[in-house]
Amino acid sequence: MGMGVEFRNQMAKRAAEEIQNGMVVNLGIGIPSLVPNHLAKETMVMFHAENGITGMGPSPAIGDEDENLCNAGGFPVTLTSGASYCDSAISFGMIRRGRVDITILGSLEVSQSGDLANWIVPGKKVPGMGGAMELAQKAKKVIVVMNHSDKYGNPKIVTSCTLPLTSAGCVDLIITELAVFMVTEEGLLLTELFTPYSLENVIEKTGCEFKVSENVREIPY
Amino acid sequence: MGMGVEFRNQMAKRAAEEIQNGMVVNLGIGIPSLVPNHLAKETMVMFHAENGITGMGPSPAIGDEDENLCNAGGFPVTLTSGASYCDSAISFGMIRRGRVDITILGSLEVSQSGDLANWIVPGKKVPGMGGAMELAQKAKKVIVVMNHSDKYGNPKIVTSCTLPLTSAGCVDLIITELAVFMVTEEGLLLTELFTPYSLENVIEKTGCEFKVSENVREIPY
Amino acid sequence: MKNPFGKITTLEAVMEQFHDGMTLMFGGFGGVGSPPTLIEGILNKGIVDITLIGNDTGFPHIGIGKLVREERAKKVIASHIGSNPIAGQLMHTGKLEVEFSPQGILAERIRAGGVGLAAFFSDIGMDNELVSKNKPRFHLDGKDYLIETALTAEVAIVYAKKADEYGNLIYDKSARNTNPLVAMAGDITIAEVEEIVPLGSLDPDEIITPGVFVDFVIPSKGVNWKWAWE
Amino acid sequence: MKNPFGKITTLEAVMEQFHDGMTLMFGGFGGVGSPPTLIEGILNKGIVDITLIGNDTGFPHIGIGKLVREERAKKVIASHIGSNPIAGQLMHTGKLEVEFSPQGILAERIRAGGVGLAAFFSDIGMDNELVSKNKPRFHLDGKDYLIETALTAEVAIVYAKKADEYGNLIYDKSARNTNPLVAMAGDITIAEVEEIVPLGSLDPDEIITPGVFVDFVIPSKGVNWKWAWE
Repeated sequence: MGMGVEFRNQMAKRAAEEIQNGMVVNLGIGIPSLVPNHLAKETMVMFHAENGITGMGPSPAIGDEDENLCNAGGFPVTLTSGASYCDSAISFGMIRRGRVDITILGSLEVSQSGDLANWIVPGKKVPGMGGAMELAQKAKKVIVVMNHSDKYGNPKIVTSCTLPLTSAGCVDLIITELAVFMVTEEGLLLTELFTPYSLENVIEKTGCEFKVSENVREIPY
Repeated sequence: MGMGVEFRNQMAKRAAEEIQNGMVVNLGIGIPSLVPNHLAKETMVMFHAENGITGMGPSPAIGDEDENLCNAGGFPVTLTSGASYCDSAISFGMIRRGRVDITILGSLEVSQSGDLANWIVPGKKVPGMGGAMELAQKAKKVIVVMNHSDKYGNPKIVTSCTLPLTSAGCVDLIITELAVFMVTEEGLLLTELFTPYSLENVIEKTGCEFKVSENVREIPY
Repeated sequence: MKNPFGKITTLEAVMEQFHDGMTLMFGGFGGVGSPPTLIEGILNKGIVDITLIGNDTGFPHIGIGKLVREERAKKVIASHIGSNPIAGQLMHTGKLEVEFSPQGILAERIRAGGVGLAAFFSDIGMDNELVSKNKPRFHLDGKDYLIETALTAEVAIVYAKKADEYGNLIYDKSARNTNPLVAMAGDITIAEVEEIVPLGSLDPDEIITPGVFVDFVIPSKGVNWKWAWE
Repeated sequence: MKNPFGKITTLEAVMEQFHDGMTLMFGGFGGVGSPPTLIEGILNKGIVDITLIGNDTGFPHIGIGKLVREERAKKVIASHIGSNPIAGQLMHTGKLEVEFSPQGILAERIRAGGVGLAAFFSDIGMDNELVSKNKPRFHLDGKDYLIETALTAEVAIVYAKKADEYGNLIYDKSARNTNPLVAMAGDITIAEVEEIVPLGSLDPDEIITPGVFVDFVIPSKGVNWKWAWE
């Protein structure tokens, strides 16, 4: 999308704040894959991959790839200490049993009630849901990290999703390059602003109403 | 039951004839456990235990028992070459998927249509079915090895079982100390006699009608 | 030993997880692979009215049979109680409710609970009243099936050969049996292990139960019963 | 190498198991862990109208994607076809029927087939038309579930690191993925392996797929595709 690396890193850094010691975390492709770079070294996290890895580490150096050690996208990874392999059924068993603490993923749209639409563009792209539905429905916390607007400048945070849903009411937290929103019973609550963006900037680019926290945290770029 | 060792061995030997090279075989307790003694050395068989062993070998010598290597009854066993462990769910997966070729088990009663009643004596003994139902329903071939009569002299092969069924119509072959019966669409067919027992002896001690093969094989004690 | 995930603890510390009236799932098959130290701890704590879920009731002095013998269970869900005559006596005198499930179906019910599935179809014991009583049926592709429901428990206790600091488990021989299934089915899972090893000591390909499913690890004091065959 | 169970064979010999119109299940996830030699053999044999069952359709030149690219499949049951644009094109032009199943549910459907269960309850994708369409529902304990049916296939092909002479399998790292599930779900299961070792060479505790589920073992000629990341 041509989004600058500083935006991507800011969003990933904010998402990393949600991760506590000992958590099991599943990362989607794109910006979420930058999250590990922003974790404190002493934080012990087990990164989970749907194909059956618990304890993924960083990408290997070029030339050190192992064709039999890849993430769910088919790209080479490494392991951290304490990692294990399992079959895909057990890997999703972890998800459905509620043992995955956080999933951080991208999205095409998110609604004010936390509906997630990130898997299909009818008539254009029908790639299949992969593991997105299980993660969206069953991870303990669902964090969406995405651009505030699509490539045409249309808001991706909307009153009601226009695209088919991956899962309804599943999103807990939305992080964009402009702001951070919590999904609450009463709709979206803006809790943080990435300055120099202002509340007015966010209102202008958001496709739905939202409340604003009494204490908005400002995070400078 | 005070049945002599020669009878027990004769029945086990006959049951062993059913086992072909490469088969997966589950043995019940009692007489079935004698079957391996009667297999040709060159026959490669994988003995299956419900608790998760494929490839059980003979009992260990006294003093060589391993408390973590036991059969489904909790008694020590050994392994053969090529053995493997699995959890109990996969062990029963083998049974339900039809990968267990033969189960050889004892019974309280068998009916002329192959109904098996081997797990419960109402008001007296209700130990639970264990894995008997799965084995009876799903093993490719079910062989019952049992005394022809109970300890009161009553026939155990009957028109219709008086005890609660383990599984209906599941038995393929009945081996007693007197004779061998195939369960066919038309009822029981006596195919073999353990001489010196005669057909008259068998008729007298059997609680249902049965047909007699045109070529009864006589197996001497 | 380091403890970066805070999972390595003591028998004394995990005892707070056990309380009267709880559901307790246990690994093991005929006593083999049941956690002796945890069972002794539960026995000593004196808790009662337990609903026990596991393959069988062991022997009176072996495995979970000890809790049954001391009348700590109000109900047991198992495939077999034959090796523990006390269980049978308690059942007949109405002191113990017993729900029988065919062995492989029980294993699958525990696994289903462990992997977050609610129920599955079974054709085992369709015609048997004890198995089929009160179970809904479903007709699919010309055949009837029983609906067998998943089982979970407030606490699951398992016995393993080794755990690392994350609670990754490997089992010893046929003592594996129901343990990997039970380990997934506990809301809280406690593993009693023969040996605790540093993170990274276990081959990732050999780990049977990922530590994801394990909340606490305690060292075993070893088997404290004489086996039936001894 | 001895062959006491007659399971060790050649690519040429197992090719008789593949025929037009068959159901074929394959192990692998994004091409990783899919059996290259068997896929090449099937491609060369020229069979058509295959119903493919597996996690995804690989990439056009990687894994099962090769068969899809050559239009050998009439139907595919998968969770994802996004990495193989040809699959999407064939779907849109009506040349390929695609049944999508959520990834973990697909894995469970394959496992259910593999362990002889007919169906299970799922609450994944209840409100999604693509997932829930035409599936029966069942109300249990106050909640609705979809009935997800088991999957089996005439032939299942898997990729493993080592097999012994009985067909016991161990896998390599994340190339395990769906392979142990697929190995159970074939009416006939063929394992392509990097190495065949004598009976007794594998530690019984480390075997992932017991040879009970494996009918034939053939040696792999090695991966014959360039990875997407290369």
